Amino acid sequence: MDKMPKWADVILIPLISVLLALVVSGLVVAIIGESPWQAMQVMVRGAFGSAYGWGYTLYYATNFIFTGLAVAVAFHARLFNIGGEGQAAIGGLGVAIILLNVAWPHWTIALIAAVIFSAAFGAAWAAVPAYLQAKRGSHIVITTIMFNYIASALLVYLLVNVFRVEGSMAPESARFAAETHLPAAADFAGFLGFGGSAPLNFTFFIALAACVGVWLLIWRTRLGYEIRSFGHSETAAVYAGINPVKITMITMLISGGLAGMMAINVVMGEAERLVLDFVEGAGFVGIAVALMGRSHPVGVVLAALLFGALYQGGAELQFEMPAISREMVVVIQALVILFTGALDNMVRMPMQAFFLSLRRRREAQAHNSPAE
Amino acid sequence: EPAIIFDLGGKFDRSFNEAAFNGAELWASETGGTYREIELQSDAQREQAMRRLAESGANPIVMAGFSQATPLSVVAPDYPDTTFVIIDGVVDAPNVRSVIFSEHEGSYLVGMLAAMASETGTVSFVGGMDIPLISRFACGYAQGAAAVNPDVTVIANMTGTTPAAWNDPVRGGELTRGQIAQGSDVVYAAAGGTGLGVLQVAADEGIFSIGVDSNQNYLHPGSVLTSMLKRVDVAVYDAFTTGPEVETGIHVFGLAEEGVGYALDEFNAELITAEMQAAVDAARAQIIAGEIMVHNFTEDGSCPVQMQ
Amino acid sequence: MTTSAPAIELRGISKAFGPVQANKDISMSVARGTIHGIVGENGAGKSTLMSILYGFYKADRGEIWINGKLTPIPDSQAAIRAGIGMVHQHFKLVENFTVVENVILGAEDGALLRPSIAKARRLLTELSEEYGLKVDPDAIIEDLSVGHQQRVEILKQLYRHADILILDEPTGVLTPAEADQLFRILERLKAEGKTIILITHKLREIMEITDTVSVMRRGEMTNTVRTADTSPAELAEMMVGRKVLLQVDKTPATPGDVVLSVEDLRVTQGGVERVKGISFQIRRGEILGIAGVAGNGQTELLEVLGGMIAASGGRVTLFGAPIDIMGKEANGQTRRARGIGHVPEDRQTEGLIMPFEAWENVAFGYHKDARFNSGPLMDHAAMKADCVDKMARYDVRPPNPRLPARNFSGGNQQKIVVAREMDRAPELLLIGQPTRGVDIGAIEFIHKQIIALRDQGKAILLVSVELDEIMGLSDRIAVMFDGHIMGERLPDQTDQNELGLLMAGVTETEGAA
Amino acid sequence: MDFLTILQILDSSLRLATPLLLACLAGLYSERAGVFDIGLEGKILAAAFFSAAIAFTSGSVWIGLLAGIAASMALSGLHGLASITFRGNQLISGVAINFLAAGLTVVIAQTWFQQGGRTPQLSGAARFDNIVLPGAASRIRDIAQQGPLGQIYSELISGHSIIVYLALLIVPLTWWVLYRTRFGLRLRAVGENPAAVDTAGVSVVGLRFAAVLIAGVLCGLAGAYLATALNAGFVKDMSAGRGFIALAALIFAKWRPWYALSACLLFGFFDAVGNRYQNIQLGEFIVPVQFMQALPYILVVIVLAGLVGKAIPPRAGGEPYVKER
Ligand SMILES: Nc1ncnc2c1ncn2[C@@H]1O[C@H](COP(=O)(O)OP(=O)(O)OP(=O)(O)O)[C@@H](O)[C@H]1O
Ligand SMILES: Nc1ncnc2c1ncn2[C@@H]1O[C@H](COP(=O)(O)OP(=O)(O)OP(=O)(O)O)[C@@H](O)[C@H]1O
Ligand SMILES: [Mg+2]
Ligand SMILES: [Mg+2]
Repeated sequence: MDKMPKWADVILIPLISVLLALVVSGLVVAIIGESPWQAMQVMVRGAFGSAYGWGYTLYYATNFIFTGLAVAVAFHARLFNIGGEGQAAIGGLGVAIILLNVAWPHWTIALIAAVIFSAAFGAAWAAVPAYLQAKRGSHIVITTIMFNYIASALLVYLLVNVFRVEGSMAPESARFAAETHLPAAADFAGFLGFGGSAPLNFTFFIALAACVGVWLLIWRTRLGYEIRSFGHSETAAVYAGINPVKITMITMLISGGLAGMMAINVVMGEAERLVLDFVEGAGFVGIAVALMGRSHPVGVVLAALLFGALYQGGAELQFEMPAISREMVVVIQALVILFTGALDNMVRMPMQAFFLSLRRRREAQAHNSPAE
Repeated sequence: EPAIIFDLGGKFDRSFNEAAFNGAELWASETGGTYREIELQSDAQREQAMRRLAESGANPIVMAGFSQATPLSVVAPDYPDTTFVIIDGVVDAPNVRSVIFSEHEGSYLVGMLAAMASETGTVSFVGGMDIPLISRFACGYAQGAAAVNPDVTVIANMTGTTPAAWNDPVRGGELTRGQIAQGSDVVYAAAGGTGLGVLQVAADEGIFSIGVDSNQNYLHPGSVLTSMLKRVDVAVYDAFTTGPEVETGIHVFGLAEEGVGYALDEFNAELITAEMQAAVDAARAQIIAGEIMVHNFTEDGSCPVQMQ
Repeated sequence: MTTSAPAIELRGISKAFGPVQANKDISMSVARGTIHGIVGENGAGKSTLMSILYGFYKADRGEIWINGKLTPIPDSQAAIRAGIGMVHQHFKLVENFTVVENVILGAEDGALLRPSIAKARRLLTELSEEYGLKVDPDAIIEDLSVGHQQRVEILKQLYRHADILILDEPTGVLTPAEADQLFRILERLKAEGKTIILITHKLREIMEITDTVSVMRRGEMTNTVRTADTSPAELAEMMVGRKVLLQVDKTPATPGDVVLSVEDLRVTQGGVERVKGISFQIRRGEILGIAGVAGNGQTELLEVLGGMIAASGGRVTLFGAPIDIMGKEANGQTRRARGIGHVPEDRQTEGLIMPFEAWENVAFGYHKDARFNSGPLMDHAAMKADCVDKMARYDVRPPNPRLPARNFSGGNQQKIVVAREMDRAPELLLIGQPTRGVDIGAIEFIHKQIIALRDQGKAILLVSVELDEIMGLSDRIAVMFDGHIMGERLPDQTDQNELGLLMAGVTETEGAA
Repeated sequence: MDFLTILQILDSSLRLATPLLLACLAGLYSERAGVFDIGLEGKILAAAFFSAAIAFTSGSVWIGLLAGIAASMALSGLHGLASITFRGNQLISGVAINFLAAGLTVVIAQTWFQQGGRTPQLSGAARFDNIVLPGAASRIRDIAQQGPLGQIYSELISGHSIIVYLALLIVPLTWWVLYRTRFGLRLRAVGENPAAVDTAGVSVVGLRFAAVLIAGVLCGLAGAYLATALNAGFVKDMSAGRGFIALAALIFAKWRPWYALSACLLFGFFDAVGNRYQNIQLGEFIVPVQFMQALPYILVVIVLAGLVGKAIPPRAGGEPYVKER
């Protein structure tokens, strides 16, 4: 028998881990002399207290859904894609290229093009590390980190030397044409109170669609079956006639594509131009989101929502309680990764012991009662 | 309630943002009022910061830094009842006040001082991000130096091409070392936080340096020759004092408006001789009177004085 | 000295791994200067018990007495201090270190290496002269043969002055000749007064070299007897708890057309040629058994035929039509499409995905079949139905399709694999180590299934290291050694001795000479 | 380009290579023992902050140095706890540590100094001075007057902070420890086959913790050097990817100490050239500074691809040690 019921594994343990992360974060806040309780209130109110807050929370969550799915898909094939940051940046490049160079008649068509280009560019950026992993066994964690830095240098170069508008001082591209602007929350959900200021935009629905797509892919298709098989045991996959090179490549292309699509939300949906550093660490947040969400789309959505709220709440925190830096969000993120990822066993081992002893007791009772 | 957004580098950069901060603090201590502030941590946050303040009802909202211009041009129309003040940038909207400084004029004065203090006949400049705004500093500086010594050599280096260049003291220091090797004995830093590295190396190597934006003379007494003052503090103070009714449109602060100048205090009193002071003050008067025309780099993207 | 306390005495040792009780209240005592054997089925708890004695695991309960003194052994350091040395089933050598470095590791004389290395070098020369354990002190471990690596393991223990030597299945990877050499060394050590515990599955070895023998069954120590007073049959009965019939009922084969033909097959893996040009044929209604010590190319042979790895040369045909063994088509799915079933040697890392539930595993490798798919998506209902059906017919217990594979016992895991691979009545079945780690009941069941498939007129290639199994099931026996087929025999015209010689690479002519 | 400029670039290469070298050697100890460490970056950052903060408050750079080392070791301990004690994923633990350091340093700095997540400028005894070797000139203007040998001596060899000389000394020391001592033998063995070490009666956990803590000390030196010698104070994210460049150098060096020195000097040189020139004219081509910045990363990918000599990491690297059944 398993040492633990399944629900404990997929719900209880992540919950305890997140709780631990929050408690330690609270301790940090207390140590720097602020009230964790008040900080929590500010964050919750800031994230969910108004349509404005929701607008930002869901906007950030959209980013994290994409990057979280990207990490999750790769996790299923036991590939650790730390390259979401670079893949998203290059995805943004794809969006900018296609939106700046073609006169799009309507945003719907432009959006389709942006989806294709962002995904293709993100996938292309993942392709080299994937190929090196599959064919040459070069550790994908290291190569994707290296590719993050290369992407960042490339983007700076292009923004400064190619995209920068004549006469402008800022390293950013020209604005995209008005026809390509995506409907914002105010346009499609104004009745919920969203004003013009909320950056939440149509991309949110694409993110949700991506979740459904990933769920179908991983749990319903032959490809997903092969990805999961490969992730659990490479030798077994080979035995079953699954080609490891092919699976590694395809999985990383999908992963990179998903990360690249994050750029739609920021570059096309919000900034409406390509700006420097627009990814803002979302690629890394994806790691925390995937770990916390146990690599399942539903978990990813929930975790992305939590991190969206943390990011928006964190911005409010900095505003309302200037003594707490916005970097507190990074601390919380680090602790979530630490507890749900690296210190998983710290939570798991006592839980397993607990459920084991519970079962022993139940078995002992079952043993004794008929004798009575 | 007024509000201010500081650019990357933060309000304690001892330079540009700190000047803005000082203006806000001066207003607060004089009136006892409170103001809201946001220190930007990344480029991508600009819009959210502006919207956040506008949503919360702050008015006027002052923002420091040319990088705010593009996002502000998007945000300003969404909040027609809020007055925005942008320093170092121009945004064409009815509710925006754009404050521009004639940095070339102030730089001209410190360029003169540099050339007068130099023994080697070579002076240098370290800029932050390579943008026309900073070239305006460099060009004014070179013109001032050339006015004192027509044979002067001016070496100019930019730290980088992205906003990270405002906060890279190590690189600033390295550039300074290189300039010293080429003979420079006065270095002018117009580079935000990067300038701290420039001033440090200048002090270590025993040459003069010139600070920027705020008065930086106190940082290394005896080494900092002077500072090119840019009265961002005044611009902020004015906006805060006048409130939402502050006049919109483009406002240029030059020598005449006391928007730029050079710093003289107890830390550099011994470095600036009476003779130097007299020469500079005369030039100042001539510029205000229009007798000396200091060329503004941003007008045509070129500089009459050759720099290396 | 004869009346002195036993070298080792275990009292009431118990150890559980989660729900598995690996050792139950075990007591045992071994006299100084003797060789003590331990036998028992796979999973009986032998390795666990020895690991406890060596401080690798901590017992839940029980005491260890060494030379009449209560000696707690919380870690291997304590075991080493108590004079215990262990040669593990899997060697514990640092592959890219030299022999000397491996020998001194953990037993260095001081903080600096130079004196230790010099001393070790001297000692190694002495020891190798004394015991005939010749090994080059500066050789890198990965360049040594398995037999030599084992010598390094033993040298390690001698360098540490171990008085008590534990050997866990030392002969599993050795040729009979190497095993003989090892036993001569053990005899010498015993003559010097060292105490030896030997774990082995080979009853012949027990009879040949041990003084006393203990039998373990399901975590318990059921018997300890003097070797001279027992027999292999009696030991086997004690091991499994009932009389064992090692013979399988089967009718003589009636071979038909050639199904599989292999010509001059060569396989190179990691730069080493593992299969060196072998040829054979299998006909309908015939079982070809491949015997041999593990690591002589059988694994690669199976993997090439199963499409897991590519060959480097040769020709393979199925019903006369060539099979691509080197190019793009060389993979498990094309093989299955051609009617080849494959029960892999290692069910846990190859045949099953352990965290997958049974119903998902039942489609493994066949997941692209039309019956498991509807349109672009997989048909989970069909997969589950198929699983329920197979579980019933192959007696998988518990018959719960939602249970993850890892939660079935070894025998039932194997039944799931066998059900999947045999149920489609493949024209050719490749089957490796079909009963490794499987209990007697399941062995009988699986053997019957294999015979039944043969009787349907299918061809079967059986690879096993168990000679009994090979002898019992095969219609023809081929013996592999060092990538070659040393010869073919009919089971009723050969015996274990002859096969053993072939397995050691001794050909007929040499054997006769 | 004149001789003095070349010397200055080499001099600057050495200074910029020092934090890389220290972090690279830190990674070397950790990874040779089988514990992957992508948390070098975070440890450098934490050490940089605490050394600057304590140096400022205490006024002594030496106390600051100790504080930096302590901070870095605390993170090492966390890495050890996660990846050795609780057998967690070493890569994830490293990622978490990087974020933890990036966040905590700014949060604490903001509360402590209220200067937007930086420490005040350090000066005087709160900063490492450059050591001027006997007979060497210290100022560039004086050096320019000297002959070529004098320039090499004064510019390149003299005038570095003590940590630069210390880092250079640690290279042969590491080589000696690794290949000539019992500890080194065990360290290398535990990175290749922990089971062998375990059965030899040596504690795998103990060895790995020792390695990870040594890495902590070295990263502490790297961070303290960054904040109190190369710079004069802490600024947000001042490690600026150096931990990853060090990791890159480690792979480039194939986990060997002398190679590590060469790799770090090379990467330091790229950095120095990139600092000095925005664009580099190479004949017809203009090499943009961004290319120079990306060059170390590109080189590592090339090495990992096996295009120039395959880099084989310690075999047990990245895997937590679980006793086999
Ligand atoms: N580390 C472990 N964790 C969980 N279970 C274990 C572990 N080691 C052994 N077991 C279980 O304990 C039991 C006894 O295993 P052990 O390895 O001692 O058997 P053995 O007699 O040596 O078998 P074999 O002949 O196959 O080597 C088995 O059921 C095994 O699955
Ligand atoms: N790793 C594990 N996790 C959970 N349960 C396990 C694990 N290993 C074994 N079990 C359970 O423990 C029981 C005993 O397993 P074991 O492999 O020792 O069986 P066995 O008695 O040797 O049976 P068989 O002869 O069929 O191999 C099995 O019923 C199995 O469900
Ligand atoms: Mg065993
Ligand atoms: Mg079993």
